[in-house]
Amino acid sequence: MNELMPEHFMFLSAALFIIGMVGVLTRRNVLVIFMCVELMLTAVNISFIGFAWEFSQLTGQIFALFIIAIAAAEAVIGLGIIMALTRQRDTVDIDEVRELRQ
Amino acid sequence: MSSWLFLIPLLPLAAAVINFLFGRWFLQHASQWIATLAVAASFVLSIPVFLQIASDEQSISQHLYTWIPAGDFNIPVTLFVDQLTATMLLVVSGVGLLVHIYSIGYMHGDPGIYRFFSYLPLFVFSMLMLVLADNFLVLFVFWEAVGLCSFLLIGFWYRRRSAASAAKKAFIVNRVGDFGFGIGILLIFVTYGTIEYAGVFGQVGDATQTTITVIALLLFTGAIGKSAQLPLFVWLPDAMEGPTPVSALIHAATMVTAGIFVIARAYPIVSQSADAMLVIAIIGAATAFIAATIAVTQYDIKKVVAYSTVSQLGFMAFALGSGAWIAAIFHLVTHAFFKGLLFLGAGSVIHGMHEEQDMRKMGGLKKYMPLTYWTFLIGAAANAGIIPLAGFWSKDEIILGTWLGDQPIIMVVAFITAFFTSLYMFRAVFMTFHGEERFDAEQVHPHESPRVMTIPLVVLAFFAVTVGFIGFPPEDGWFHHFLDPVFPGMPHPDVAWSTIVLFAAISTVIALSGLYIQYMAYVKRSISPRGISELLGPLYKLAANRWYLDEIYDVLIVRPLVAFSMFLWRFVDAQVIDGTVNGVGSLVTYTSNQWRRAQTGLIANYVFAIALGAVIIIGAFMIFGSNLFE
Amino acid sequence: MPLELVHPEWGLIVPLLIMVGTIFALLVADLILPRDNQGAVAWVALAGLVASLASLLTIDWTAGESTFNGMFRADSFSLFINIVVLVAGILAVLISSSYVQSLQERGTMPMPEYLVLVMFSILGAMLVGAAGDLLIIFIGIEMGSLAVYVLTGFARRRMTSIEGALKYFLLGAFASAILVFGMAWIYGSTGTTSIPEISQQVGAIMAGEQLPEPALLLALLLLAVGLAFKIAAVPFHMWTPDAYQGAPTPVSAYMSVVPKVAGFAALARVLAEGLGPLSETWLLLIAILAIITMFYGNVVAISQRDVKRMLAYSSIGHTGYILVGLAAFSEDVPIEMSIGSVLFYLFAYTFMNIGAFAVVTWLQHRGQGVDLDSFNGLGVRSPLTALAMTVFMFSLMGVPPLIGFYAKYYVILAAIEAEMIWLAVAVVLASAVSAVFYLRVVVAMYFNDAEGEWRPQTTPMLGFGLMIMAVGTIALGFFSGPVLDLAMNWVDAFDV
Amino acid sequence: MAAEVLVFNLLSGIAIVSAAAMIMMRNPVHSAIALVITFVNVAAVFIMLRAEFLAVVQIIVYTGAILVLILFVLMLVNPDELPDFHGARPMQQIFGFGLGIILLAEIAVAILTRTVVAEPGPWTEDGMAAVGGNVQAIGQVLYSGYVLPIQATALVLLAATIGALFLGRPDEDEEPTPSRRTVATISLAHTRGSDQDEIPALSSANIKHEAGDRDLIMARDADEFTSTPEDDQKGQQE
Repeated sequence: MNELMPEHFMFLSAALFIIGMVGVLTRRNVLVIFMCVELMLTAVNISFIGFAWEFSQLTGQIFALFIIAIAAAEAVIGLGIIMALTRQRDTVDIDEVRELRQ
Repeated sequence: MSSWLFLIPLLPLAAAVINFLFGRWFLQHASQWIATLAVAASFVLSIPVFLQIASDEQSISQHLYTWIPAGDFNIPVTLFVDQLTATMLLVVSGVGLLVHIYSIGYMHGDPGIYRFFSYLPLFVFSMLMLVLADNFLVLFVFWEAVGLCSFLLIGFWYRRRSAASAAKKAFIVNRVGDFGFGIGILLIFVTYGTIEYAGVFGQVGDATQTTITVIALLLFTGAIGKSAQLPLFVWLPDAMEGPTPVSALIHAATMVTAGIFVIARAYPIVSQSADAMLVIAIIGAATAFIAATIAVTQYDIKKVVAYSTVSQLGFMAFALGSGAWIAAIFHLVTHAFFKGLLFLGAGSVIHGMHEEQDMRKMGGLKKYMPLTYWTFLIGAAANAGIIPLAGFWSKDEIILGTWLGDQPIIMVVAFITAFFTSLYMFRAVFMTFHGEERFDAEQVHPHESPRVMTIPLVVLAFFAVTVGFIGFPPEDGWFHHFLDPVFPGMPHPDVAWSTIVLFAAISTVIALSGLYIQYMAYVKRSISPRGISELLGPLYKLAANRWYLDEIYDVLIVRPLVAFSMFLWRFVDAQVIDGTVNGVGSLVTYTSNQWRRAQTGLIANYVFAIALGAVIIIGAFMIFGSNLFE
Repeated sequence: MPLELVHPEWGLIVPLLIMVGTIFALLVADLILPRDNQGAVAWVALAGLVASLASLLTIDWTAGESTFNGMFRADSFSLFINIVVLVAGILAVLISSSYVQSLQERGTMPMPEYLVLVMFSILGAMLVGAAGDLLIIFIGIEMGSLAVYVLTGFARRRMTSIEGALKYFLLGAFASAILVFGMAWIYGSTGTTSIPEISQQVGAIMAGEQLPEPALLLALLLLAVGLAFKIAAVPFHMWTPDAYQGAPTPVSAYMSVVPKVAGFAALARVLAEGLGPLSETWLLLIAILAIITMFYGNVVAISQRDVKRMLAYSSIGHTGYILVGLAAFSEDVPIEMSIGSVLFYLFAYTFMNIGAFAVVTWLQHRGQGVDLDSFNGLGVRSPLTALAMTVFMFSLMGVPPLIGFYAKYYVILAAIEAEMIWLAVAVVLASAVSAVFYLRVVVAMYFNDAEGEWRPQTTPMLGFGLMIMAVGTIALGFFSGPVLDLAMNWVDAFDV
Repeated sequence: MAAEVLVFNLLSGIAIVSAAAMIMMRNPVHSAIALVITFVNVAAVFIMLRAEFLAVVQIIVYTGAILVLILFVLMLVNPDELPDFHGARPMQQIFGFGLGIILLAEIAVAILTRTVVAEPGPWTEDGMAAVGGNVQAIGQVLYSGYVLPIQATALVLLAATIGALFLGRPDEDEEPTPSRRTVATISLAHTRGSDQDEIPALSSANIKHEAGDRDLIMARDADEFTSTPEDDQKGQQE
């Protein structure tokens, strides 16, 4: 492969998305899980920007811009919830948060 | 004209909703004016409708909306007015209006007044929709709705245990009839593939004779419940636990006549089955006779009027069964006025006597409440069939109808019943208003009711006198020609004037003899009622105990039902149901408990479920649903 | 390329502008009103919602106009979604104001913030309903979700509330990532994010093809998974019971409706409109999800004693029923039957489900808990409330002539029309199962003796809201025709 | 050009490795640092893909704001007591990695069989240069075609701010008692309700005392009406 192909960034995106997903599946620290979700969103951004590059469009770039903005909002809410959690109970281990079940 | 037809039922509904929503906090007593004005507007709007029908002889209808639009089962809600409906519109909204006005006085100071004035227009709305319906399903819905309103109003004073149980009794007994009615409508749909009047009546002959008979009888089952015929009339006297205006409007003038209305409405079906008509005639006659005999023995003034209502409904029923269709509707109209009058008069007496209902504790009230006395006397005379009041014309015509319908036995029963009618009616009048004062004059100070209550009495009394003339001369009056298009193909036998006069004479003699006997008994005191009752012995006891109907029901129906339910509970529930539960039921419960375990409370597992679901779905669809392996 | 200034038709977004205005009014009210007396803000919110609802009348929805470069579409579909979410919002404010206020008195729940978040989530759902672009769907869903995450944890001193919020948030963020990954793949496959253009492109790709290529399929499925999470379809439902149980009860009522409406609106916009040419593929997926969802939800609800949790599972079951309407989407079925039945169901569901939760709230105000025993003897203690709950339960069960019956009826009709008899049968069977736990509540109210402490309280707004919902559940059953007509009109907007 | 591919592979290689490191690290602070490395590399990839503006945004927003925020919270949460998160659930890790590999395979299939249908837009290298570069191009498109999303996103950020302010605000009547942190609300939501007896009974005197002369609403279980920390403390003290 002599040129930069769309497959390149698609695989990068897929890899980062999967890594993020696996992180969400395996980690127990709520903050790390949160970081993994951010990683997944970044992977999505790579896809969008890559597709935009491939099509010579800007639509994908702008979509990615909005994803970053929304991710920031999500981060603020998420950290707020985590703060409230630690205020109630001194833990960030999601396995300890299981009063509601069955 | 037809464009604002919908306002007639809508206004009372709006009043009901407004009073229900805002009555408690904002309106209180103002609710009575909203309700009364709405019903008055309905009445005023009904007049031009009636006039148009009378002049054009064309039925009018207004399509409102499609209730159930999807599929083959397309049910429109359409208002439909023909001569029969127009008559009922006037009766319902007219008597309804008077009862509303009367209630303003009667319910004065009741803390639940906003409830009363939201139920009452709701009833008027339901009743109007019932008569305006153009298909059996809408009819059935509002048939149930009037039953519900009746339930709410009988139990209006729900803290009174007797009121609550009377309401329950009315509701349950009516369910029995409604069950048959519902099946009848289902059968109509199955047989004719439609439930719209026009569609059904146009193809009545397509069904077999047996089917027609069964449909007619099932429809009559509903009427038995709602119009208090034998053997289901036991609920109506108990229903007197409700406020008196309710008894006047619902349990005398309008709702109880719904059964009669439905049979008349289903004329094209019912008239095709001689068997069904015979059954209707027999049940009607039996009801009329039995209720009249019971009425003679009652002491509660409202109960007397209530049994009288049952008896008069019986008159209407056997008139229908004998083929005197127009006479039945005629009697329905006149009865609405004089029976409404009697109930309101009784209510006025009760009001003036401080909630006393026992006639043995009354007497001599004539001088305390003259207006009530005179109007009540007119109502009683009309009910007893004294010439020339309204009841005379309609009742005479019914009896004549049984003769013309070739039902001589029923005619004889009718004459006897008419005698009893006169007996109980004048007994009530004399016991209440004449003779010595049997109440404790120091405790009770009888007084005339306020004007807002007496004015409706006067208006009703006026109609009780005059309304009979719309059916004069008999068999050939204005009313007969008006209603004729509703009953196409009905025979019009020529009646000689001599026959008419003969029947009128017999009726008058019977009515006057009842009057004379009671006059001698309670005013002149030359006959001892006690002596007569002792003379009759067991017969009197039979009537006084209401023919032991409640007891018979207890033995025949209630106890077996209880036993049966015990059986169900002991055997079926414990053995069969539990057995099934141990089978299917516990399987579901077991599954439920197993599946529930999936909800571990661990976020990790939840994420895992999402990821696994996504992976499986994507994998399966990629293998089976994509062009990958094509 | 010169900069082109856009002159959008502001008239079309007046209902949304009113909502934004209400939000700012609430924030200002928060500043000027004293901390301990903020009951008036509920009226501000109600006024804003009613004004927004009224302003719907100013727009000609049948014209199907769009503005903001086709991103915002004022068609009948968005009208219907607007009506549903605004009505749900009004009901939510009615049932929650006294609840939030009584907690505010203890300094834990600020009323203005609560209402602002409710407004935001309604605004998000309205955006989704009117979306003409995947970007708007994404932003709208996120706006709604973020607000509801916070509302779930609004009782932040109670661990279960925070736990519910945390679970909802973490899973929701995860699902959002999947959803937006799906959007990226749609963009990658079609080169556009505008929904009508997606429809054209997919139509062009699928022309003459039997089955889609894996990339398009991946896009479709990722998107479906992301949205299935939002509407709580099994197996993406697992946040639902925990979040509903943990959230303050009025919030449970609210979040059982508005985010779900937004999710279904997005599903209809994306799947039926954008990916309509792929319907052969996704119909099967939706049908399978529908069956699993309705049975799982209704069966598991049987073994619940906590009424909020039971209602959560019941709402999962209802998601299944609604999906049946979506699964009936095909060329042979008139679109007003399939998607129309979905819309009608959402409307019906709004009344009966918020109503059921409202009764739980009503009980909590009177010192009762949220388990089944709290309903014991309610028929004696408060006959009207018991009657209302009975109406809601029977309606959720699908008993005629209540609105819930018609909702199921139209869904079943759509399934039969689509020749998916098995789906129709499944709906009937699942309803039969559901009768067990709905009736259990009714039995508890009328046949069990009252127990426990009973504190009389006056909650006029809640009572008023309850009455509206009970009357609506009954009356709309009788007037289901006009509502269905409205729901069916949406098809004018869709160029499928 | 091979050099371009080489640079891309290098950048993405570092990004993937550090991302993998992020989910493997024991210490969450190390994870966060690994994530920073990934994000910086991804930003570099963005530049290669003609998205200079987004590269800068990526650095500023993600690396600058969000991650610093996360680290900040991480520090707040008692960093000494961070529990050992690894090795507790081997099954989950196995299944997690398994699922990841399968999904990767599925996406790989999609990537490799993908056919392009989209029509090329005007924003090639030359097209962007014509308007002055990537930032200008984005500005033009954003402010002509994306007015509604901008406004809506502003509202989302406002909603998030309000929500976070509410969640993060200390309680008004809160006293910083050290013991409060360890108070755990009893789970009141078990399906069978079997743990009802464990709930500290709230006598009416207790309530009066707490609520002053105001009528207090109480719920028996699972709601904020009962289970504030104060209530629980009282229950335990008695």
